[in-house]
Amino acid sequence: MFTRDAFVGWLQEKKLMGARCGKCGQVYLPPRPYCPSCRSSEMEWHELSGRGEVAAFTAVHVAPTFMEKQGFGRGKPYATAVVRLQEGPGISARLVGVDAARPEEIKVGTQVEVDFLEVEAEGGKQVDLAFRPAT
Amino acid sequence: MFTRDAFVGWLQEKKLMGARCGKCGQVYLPPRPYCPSCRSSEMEWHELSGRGEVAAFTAVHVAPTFMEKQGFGRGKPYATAVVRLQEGPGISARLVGVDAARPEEIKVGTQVEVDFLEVEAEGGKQVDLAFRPAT
Amino acid sequence: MGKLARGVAVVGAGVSRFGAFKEKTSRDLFVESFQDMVNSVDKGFDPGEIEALYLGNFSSDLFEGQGHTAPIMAEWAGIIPAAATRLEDACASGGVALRQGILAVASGAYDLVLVGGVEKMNNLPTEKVTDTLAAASDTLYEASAGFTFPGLYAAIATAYMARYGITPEYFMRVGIKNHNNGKLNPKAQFQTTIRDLLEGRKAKLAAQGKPVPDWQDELDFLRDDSANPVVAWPMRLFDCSPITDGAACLLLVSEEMATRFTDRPVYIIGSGQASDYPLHTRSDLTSLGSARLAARQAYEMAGVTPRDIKVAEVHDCFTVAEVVATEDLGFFAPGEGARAAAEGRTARSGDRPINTSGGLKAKGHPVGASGVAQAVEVFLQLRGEAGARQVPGANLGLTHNVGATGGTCTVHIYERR
Amino acid sequence: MGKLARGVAVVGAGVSRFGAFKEKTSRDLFVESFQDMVNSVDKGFDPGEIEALYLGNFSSDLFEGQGHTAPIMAEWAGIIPAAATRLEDACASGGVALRQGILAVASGAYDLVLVGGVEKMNNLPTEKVTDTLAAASDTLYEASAGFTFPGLYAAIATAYMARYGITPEYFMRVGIKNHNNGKLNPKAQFQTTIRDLLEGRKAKLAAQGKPVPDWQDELDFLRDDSANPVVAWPMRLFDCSPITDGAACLLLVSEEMATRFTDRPVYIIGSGQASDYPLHTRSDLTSLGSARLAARQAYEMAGVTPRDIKVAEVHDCFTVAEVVATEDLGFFAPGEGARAAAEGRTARSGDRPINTSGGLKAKGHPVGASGVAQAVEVFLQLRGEAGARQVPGANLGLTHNVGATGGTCTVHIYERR
Ligand SMILES: [Zn+2]
Ligand SMILES: [Zn+2]
Repeated sequence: MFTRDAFVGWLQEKKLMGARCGKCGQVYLPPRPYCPSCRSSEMEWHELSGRGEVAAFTAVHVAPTFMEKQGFGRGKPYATAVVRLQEGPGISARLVGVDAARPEEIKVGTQVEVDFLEVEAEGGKQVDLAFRPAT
Repeated sequence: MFTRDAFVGWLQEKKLMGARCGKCGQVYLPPRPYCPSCRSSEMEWHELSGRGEVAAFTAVHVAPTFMEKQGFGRGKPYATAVVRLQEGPGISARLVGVDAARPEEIKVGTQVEVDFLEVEAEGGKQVDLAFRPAT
Repeated sequence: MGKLARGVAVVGAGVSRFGAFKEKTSRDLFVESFQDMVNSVDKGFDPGEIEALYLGNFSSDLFEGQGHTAPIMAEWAGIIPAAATRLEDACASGGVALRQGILAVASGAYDLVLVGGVEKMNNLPTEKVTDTLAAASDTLYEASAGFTFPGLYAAIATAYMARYGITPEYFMRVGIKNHNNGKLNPKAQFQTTIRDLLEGRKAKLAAQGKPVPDWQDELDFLRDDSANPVVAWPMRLFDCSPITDGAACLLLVSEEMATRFTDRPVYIIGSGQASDYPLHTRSDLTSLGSARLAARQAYEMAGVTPRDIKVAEVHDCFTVAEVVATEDLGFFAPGEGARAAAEGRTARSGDRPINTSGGLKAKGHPVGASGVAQAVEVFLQLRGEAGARQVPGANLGLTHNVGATGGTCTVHIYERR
Repeated sequence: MGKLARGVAVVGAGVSRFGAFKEKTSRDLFVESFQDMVNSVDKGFDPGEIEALYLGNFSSDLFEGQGHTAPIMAEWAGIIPAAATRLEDACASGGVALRQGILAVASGAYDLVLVGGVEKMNNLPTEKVTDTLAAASDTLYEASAGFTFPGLYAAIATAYMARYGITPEYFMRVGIKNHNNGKLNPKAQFQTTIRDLLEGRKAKLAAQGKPVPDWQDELDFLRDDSANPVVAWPMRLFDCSPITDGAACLLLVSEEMATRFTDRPVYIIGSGQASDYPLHTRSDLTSLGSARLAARQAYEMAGVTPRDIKVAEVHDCFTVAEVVATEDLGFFAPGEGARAAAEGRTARSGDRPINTSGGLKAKGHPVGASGVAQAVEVFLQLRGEAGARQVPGANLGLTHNVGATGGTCTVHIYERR
């Protein structure tokens, strides 16, 4: 099943997995059960390189409740980004290894690589998807 | 302002207040700011007799969260009813002074009178609207 | 209600499996019904040609914390940039989505419209579902009085019982009948009869060495508080539709292009919609005014009468609702609906088959999808594709979809020519 | 997109006061706008003749715990049993309600339709509003990454700044302009200019004997973190529309009966709607694909070009959104919108007046009502009734209403003949 739960399950194993259409080869991230290109549902899991670039980003100062619980908010911003992967598809994810308090210094186009962020969430420890400037 | 807040405010003073159209005389319960009969908004407050009859009722065993907090639910049902007032309009309200565990004995058509129920709610004590069999 | 500028036909219909699916989200359910619909189109078509999605959904907001659901469903079905619009009228969300799809095609704006419905209800615990469904009532003046959603229909039942002198057993028979139908529907949430459940319970207790109740028939079972607990008297567990995850899809096209898709289109010849007050502001609690008016609009548009209808899917969110529906639709006189059900007239083999799909009671009731799923059943029946539950010679069908206690009602009439 | 079967006109329009009103519920706000609409109908009419209500509302579910809002609004306005349907596409809910009202009249089903929009947002504390608005994004894949709603538009701003080499000050100028307009709108939430706010803040600090900042102009004030804190960089407080309670109503009739209501009807000559993916699945983040497509549909239906439009209300939920909108609508070339705003071309006195009402920024943004309220402003402008903010000779107007980050967009074009 190419569901959100399955995608999050892979993340816990520190794998960035998309879905690849077995019929036409199109790669989807987030994964999805049905290929809009060729109308097939013969999907298979496909691990992504995790390398890409920042297409857009922000530094959030007024945070949602779940990020406030992680200690972020007014006075302690965090960065999050739209990342375009080398394989084509894009994804929204946290952007780490940058100074969210100095957003002027973060650049669109920055090359990034995947990072798996261990955070304390309501249900205990979990791994969230993130990217950091490529080394 | 003929709002829910104002209606609840009157209830706290143990008054059942509807809105009466100053132009055509129609009485509305719940109160409303605008008369659909004559398209006027010249409303005034109008106290109702509180006497009426049970048009329909139920005994609730699977209770909403706020009633569970008052101790009701499986094993301790409560009755609630649609009451038609002598003045014409109807209202939904708790039905007390009846045995909710023996709903077969509660009759549609029972004459009732208003009762103001003091309950413990989240924000502290409050008065809820209820009716009981008329004496 | 004026005459529509052009006719509309259904050329495809699909439904997901109904049930409780922990791992599936709305979008997964929707795709499942979408694929089923695509596969149903006899001559095939390119889904990329779909111009608009009208999506019925009651409250993905409260059930899944997700608003703006329509473009997400459009994305998952692969029909971006088609206009995607969510419609909400509580449990009639599917019916109003269908109606808007019809009007959109009739207006000339679109030739090819997807009507969908989806609800994912099993993320929340039952208590929260009770609270969420109560949001379909007037929360300021009904829910605040302790009325739950089953409680409101229970109140209708007490008014009906008092007026027509009947007992709760009449309602129970509706549940028995709908479970009998649900057993024959491979997409239904409950594919078991009440008799099956009774026998199964007996066998289980015997195997555990416990005392076995002396249930002689289904009514014995349903009258037993332990087997069939009261939810809101006189509505018990088996009077209530379940909490269901599910989705449904219909493909609507303008009448003149219908045969491009199939040689067996189902034409929508009548449509009606009306609204009503909360219960406490109505003069009659034994009938839904919105249903009577929507039915009149639909019959007038279709130029048919209640006796012409061969199969009907009506809104049995609670058993009493089906009884009232069969009267509001003119199938039976006021007060006769309960007796007609008890006499088996609404069974598959009766003169007036109602809810051959199992209805909301046995098929399941994913609220925003139900109005669309009803149309899927009628589509199958009119095309002779309803399998073991097929009603022979069904050429004219009807769907009746109610929001809350009739705050909204839509009625649609379908014809196979 | 086909041709509509018949034409549609707006013959009445009304709006409630926008702001934060603790004691008012959705129904109170709706009635206020309904009465304003009724009073606007030059020749009068019987509201009981209204056949249907199409209601835009984003999430009364989450904001007030109330679903099935449409029949409640119909009840409070006194138009039961008219069919009452809620439409939801996040912040484009009002725009899609308008579009469905148009299609319903065009279909022939109705002659007289009420289009409404309402949102009551100030029941919840600000944190909860942030969470609730995030429900309009893809909660599984956008909100979960820490994107708030301002954050998503901030991301669009960074892409735009990088591509076209501009600074956040360009966006600030949009806010200054919209506050200048809002000052002239007696229904607006903020009837103050940024200059007023700046002077007021200075005077207050001086009166308190505190150090007075050396703000030379509005940009100095807006660049100051203490006066204008960052919400999601580069979007600051004065780049964001506020949390607003409000409602709006339009009365639509078939073109042929328009003069029964007024000698000055406003005709709807173009309508478009499209959907799009979440940001991360788009190839271009500096333009909204749904807006470009909806605009093309509307221009084609209307047979006009961008340069013909005299006044436009565009969706400035954030200042960057207005810049992008003016490009997507073809008013300015890609990358030129920011400069055009800075040069004053979109001011009331400019060659391309945008958001004369104050826009969502200053008039306020009760999300489900905004798309309808935009049409109310254009109605007033085209009839020469916009008072101090009137644009002389406005005979052709446009509204552009976006859901979330363009998951949905509707565009409408209006003409005074
Ligand atoms: Zn493929
Ligand atoms: Zn009056």
